[in-house]
Amino acid sequence: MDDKIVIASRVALELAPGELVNLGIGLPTLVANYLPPGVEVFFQSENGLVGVQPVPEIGLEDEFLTDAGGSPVGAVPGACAFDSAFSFGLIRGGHLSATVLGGLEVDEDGHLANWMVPGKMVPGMGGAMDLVTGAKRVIVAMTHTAKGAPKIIPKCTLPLTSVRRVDLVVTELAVIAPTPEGLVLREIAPGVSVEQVVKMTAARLIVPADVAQMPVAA
Amino acid sequence: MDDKIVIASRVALELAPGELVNLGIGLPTLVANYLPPGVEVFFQSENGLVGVQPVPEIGLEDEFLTDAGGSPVGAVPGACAFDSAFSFGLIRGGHLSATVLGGLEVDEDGHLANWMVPGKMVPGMGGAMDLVTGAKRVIVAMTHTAKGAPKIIPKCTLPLTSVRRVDLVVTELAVIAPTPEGLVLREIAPGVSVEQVVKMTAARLIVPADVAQMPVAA
Amino acid sequence: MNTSAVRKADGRLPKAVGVERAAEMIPDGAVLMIGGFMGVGSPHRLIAELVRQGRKDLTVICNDTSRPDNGIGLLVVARALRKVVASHIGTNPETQKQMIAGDIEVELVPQGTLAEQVRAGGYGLGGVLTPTGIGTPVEDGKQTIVVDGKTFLVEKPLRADFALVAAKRADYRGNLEYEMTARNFNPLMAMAAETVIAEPVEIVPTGVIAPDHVVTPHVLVDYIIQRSRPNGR
Amino acid sequence: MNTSAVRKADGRLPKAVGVERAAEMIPDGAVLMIGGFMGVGSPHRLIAELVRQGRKDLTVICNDTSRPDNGIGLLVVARALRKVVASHIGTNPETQKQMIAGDIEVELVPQGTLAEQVRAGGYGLGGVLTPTGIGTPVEDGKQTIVVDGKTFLVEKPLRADFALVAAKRADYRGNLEYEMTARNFNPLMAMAAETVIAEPVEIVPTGVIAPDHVVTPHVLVDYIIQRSRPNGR
Repeated sequence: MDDKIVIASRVALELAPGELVNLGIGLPTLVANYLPPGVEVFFQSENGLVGVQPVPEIGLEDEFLTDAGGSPVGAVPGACAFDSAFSFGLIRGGHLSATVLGGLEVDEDGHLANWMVPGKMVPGMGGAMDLVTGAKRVIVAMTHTAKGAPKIIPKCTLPLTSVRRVDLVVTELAVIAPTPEGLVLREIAPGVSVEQVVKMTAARLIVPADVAQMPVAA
Repeated sequence: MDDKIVIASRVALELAPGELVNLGIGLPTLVANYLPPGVEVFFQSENGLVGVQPVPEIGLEDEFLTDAGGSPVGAVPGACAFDSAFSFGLIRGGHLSATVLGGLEVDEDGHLANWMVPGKMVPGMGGAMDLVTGAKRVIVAMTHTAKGAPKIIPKCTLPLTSVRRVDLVVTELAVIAPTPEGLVLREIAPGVSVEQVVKMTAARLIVPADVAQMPVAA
Repeated sequence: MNTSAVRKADGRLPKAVGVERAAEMIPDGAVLMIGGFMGVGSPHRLIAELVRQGRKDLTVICNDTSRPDNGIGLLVVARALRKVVASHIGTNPETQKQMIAGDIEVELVPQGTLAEQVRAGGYGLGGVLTPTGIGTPVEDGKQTIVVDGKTFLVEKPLRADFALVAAKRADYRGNLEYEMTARNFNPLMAMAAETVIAEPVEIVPTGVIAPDHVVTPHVLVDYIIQRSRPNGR
Repeated sequence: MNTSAVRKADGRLPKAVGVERAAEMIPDGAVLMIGGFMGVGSPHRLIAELVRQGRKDLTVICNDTSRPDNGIGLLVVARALRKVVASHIGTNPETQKQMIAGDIEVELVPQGTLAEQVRAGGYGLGGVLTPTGIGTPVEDGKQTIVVDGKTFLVEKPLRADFALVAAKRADYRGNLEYEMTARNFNPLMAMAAETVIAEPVEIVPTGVIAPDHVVTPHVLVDYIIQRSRPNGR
C-alpha cells in the first residue's frame, strides 16, 4: 500500500467527532479522506475558514474560497469565514483540537523542525509555528526516512518550529508518542518488525512490551 | 442663553466634515444638534457603532440599537456595527478625529480628571481613559465652575483620566487651549470680560493680545 | 463540564439545553464572563435563572453592572456576586453600596483594556500592551514595558469558567450572529471561557447564516439555550 | 496625501479614484501593506498598475509573495521591492532568488504574529505578547517578557504608509465587505496605514451593506478604486 495512505488513514483514527482540526498542505490534507463513517470533523484552513471540504463538483470552484495553498475548496453547511487574526486566535488560543503537519525532523525531546533548511530552503514558517505552539494536539504525519536517512533523530539539527513537545508521530512504519521520558514506540505497521523500526530510527526508542499493530485503511 | 447651549454650539464649530467623533453622555451629546448646515460628521458610540443619529421618530426605537448610556438611538445609512475590541481599536488607534467629554477638573498641564471623586463617587472610567489617550483631539466641554468653585485649577486634585494633554476646553465663559507653555485664553463669551474669566479660573491663564469673542448659536 | 444529556450517535453532546439545565451547570463560586452593555446584549433568561436558583459567590467579568432592575444588575441585587471586574458601575447604586460595605469586590478597568484582556485570554496572547491608564491609578501595582521608547502598561489576559453570551441568531450547530450594539463583548467572551453558553433570540437551520456573516463559529459554542416554549411546555 | 481632485461641496475629497491615479499617489520607497493570501484577496488591478508605472524600492508587508505570475509575486518579478515582511515566500522562487542574491531583504514572521502585529499597529497597542517563536530563530534579538511565570516574545506593532486592500463590495462611502477566504489580512491592514486604498469587486449604493455586515467602516477608507469601464472609457 502507498506510504501516504498508510499514514493518512492512521492519523484519521486520531480525530474524534466534532473536533476542530487543521490539516497542513500535502500529505496531511489526505487525512480528510479516511475519516471513519459517521465521524464529522470540522476542518480549519488558516487563511480564514472553519468548515473546509473538497470542491463538491467540477465547475463549483470559487476564486474566493481556497485553502492555505491557494487551491479551490468547498465549504460545509454552517461554515464560517474570518480574518487572519481571528484564525490564529483559534489556533494560538487552544481552540484547535488537533493540527496535522509534515516534518523534516523530530527528536527525542519531541521537538519538531519543519520550516527551513538553512542555506537551502527558506520558504518561511507560514502558520506552522503558531499551529505547533497552540493546538491542543500536534500530530506529525511524515515518512520515516528521507532518501534512506532517518528523520527521527536524537536532537534536531534544523531550526525548531516550536519548543512545545509534539503529541504523536505517525509514519508509514510506526506510531511514536513523544513523552517526558522519551520517544515511545506505540504501534508498528503490518509486516514491519520492531527491529526494523529501531534500525530506521536514529533516536533512542522506548519499546514497551505491548507494541500494537497499526490499523491501516482496508 | 442656556450655558449648555453656549458650550455645545461652540464645540460644534470644531468639527469638520467627514470626521469621526465620539460624544460623551450628557452635555457632549448636545453637540450633534449644533453642527453647521451641510457639515456631515460621523458619530461613534463606544458600545459598537459608527453612524449614530437620534431615533428618527417615536416608535422606531430598537432594543438592540443604543448609545453608551443604554438609550435608544438611530443609525445613518452606511452605519457600521462592531464588537468592543474593534470599537476601542478605533479609539486607541488614533482613528477618532475628536472626542468630546465632560470634566471635573482641568489643570495647567492640560490634564483632565473626570472619572472619580475618591470616597464619594466611584462610577468607573468606562471608555474615558481610552478616549482621552487615543483620540486625535480631546475637547473638554464643561461648565467653568462647580457650585461657584473653579474647575480649571493649577494642578488636578482628583485622579487623572490620562497624562495626555487635552486640546481644547470649552466652557460657558471661555475657550481655553492647553499648550506646552500653559493654558491660553483663546475666546471669551459675549458679555464676559477677560477679567471675569481670569477671576473664575484658579489656574494661571496666558492672555494674548487678541482674545476673540466666542461665536455662539444664534 | 459533565451533563447527563444523552449523547448523539457520533458521540457528541447535544448543544440545545433548557435554561434551567444551563444554569444548573454553573456552580457557586464560578468565574463568569457575561456579555452586554447596560443590559443590551446580555443573556437575560440565563441571568434570571441564576437569580432564581440562588447562585452565590460568583465572580463576573462584564462591561458594567447595568441598573438594579436590568441585566447583570439583577445578580448584584440578588447578592449573587463576590467580585466584579468591570469598566463602569456608576448606573447601579446597589453595586456601589455593596462595594462600600465591603460585601463585593470591584475591580475597575478601562473599557478598551477590558475588551483586549478578554480577547488576549481567548487568543492565547500573554497580555495587552496599552498606553491607557499610564500615570493614573490604573497603573498601580502593574508591570510596565518600554517598546521603542514608549511606555505601556502590561495588562494580563482574562479567562473564565463560563461565558454567558447573548446573540441575535444561532443555527442548529451553534454559529452565532449578533445585532447592532448588542454585539459588544459577546464575541470576545465566546473565545475566552472553558464553557460557552449562548442565549440566542432566534434559532435557525444550519446554513441560514452565511459564512461571511457568522461572527462566532459553532466550534466555540458548547450550549445554546432552547427556545422558550409557548405555555411553558 | 494631497491630490488635485476637485473637492466636494462639504470640503471632503472624493473617494472614488481611477486605478492610475491611485497608483500615482504611492511614491518609490513607500511602505505598503498589501492584502491577500496566495493572491486570493489581493488588489490585482492596483498591483498591475504599480508594475506598469515602474514603482521601485517598495517595502511590502504581506502574508506571502504568492507565485511569480500572481498577485504580489508580480511586484517581485518586476523588481519593485526592496524589502518584504511576510510569513511565507516558498511558492515564489523569484523571491528566494533575489533574497539569496541580496537584491531584496526578507523578514520572515510567523503568520499569527504578523496578523497581530498589523492589528496592534492599527489598534494603538504597544506590541504583541506571543508564545509563538520562543526557542526558535524567530526569538533572535527580540525582547521577551515574563507574565505570571510564562515567557512571551514582545513583537512590535507594524504600520505602513499605504494599505492596499481588496474587498468584495464597497458602498459609495467606502464601507467594505469581504468574501470567504479573500478576507484574510485585508481588514487588519485597513486599520494600520496612513492612507487606505480599497479595490472592491463591486460598488453599491450606501445602505446596501447592512451595518452588521460591514467589516471595515468607511471612516478608515481614504480611496476606493473606480469601476473598470467597458472599452476603457
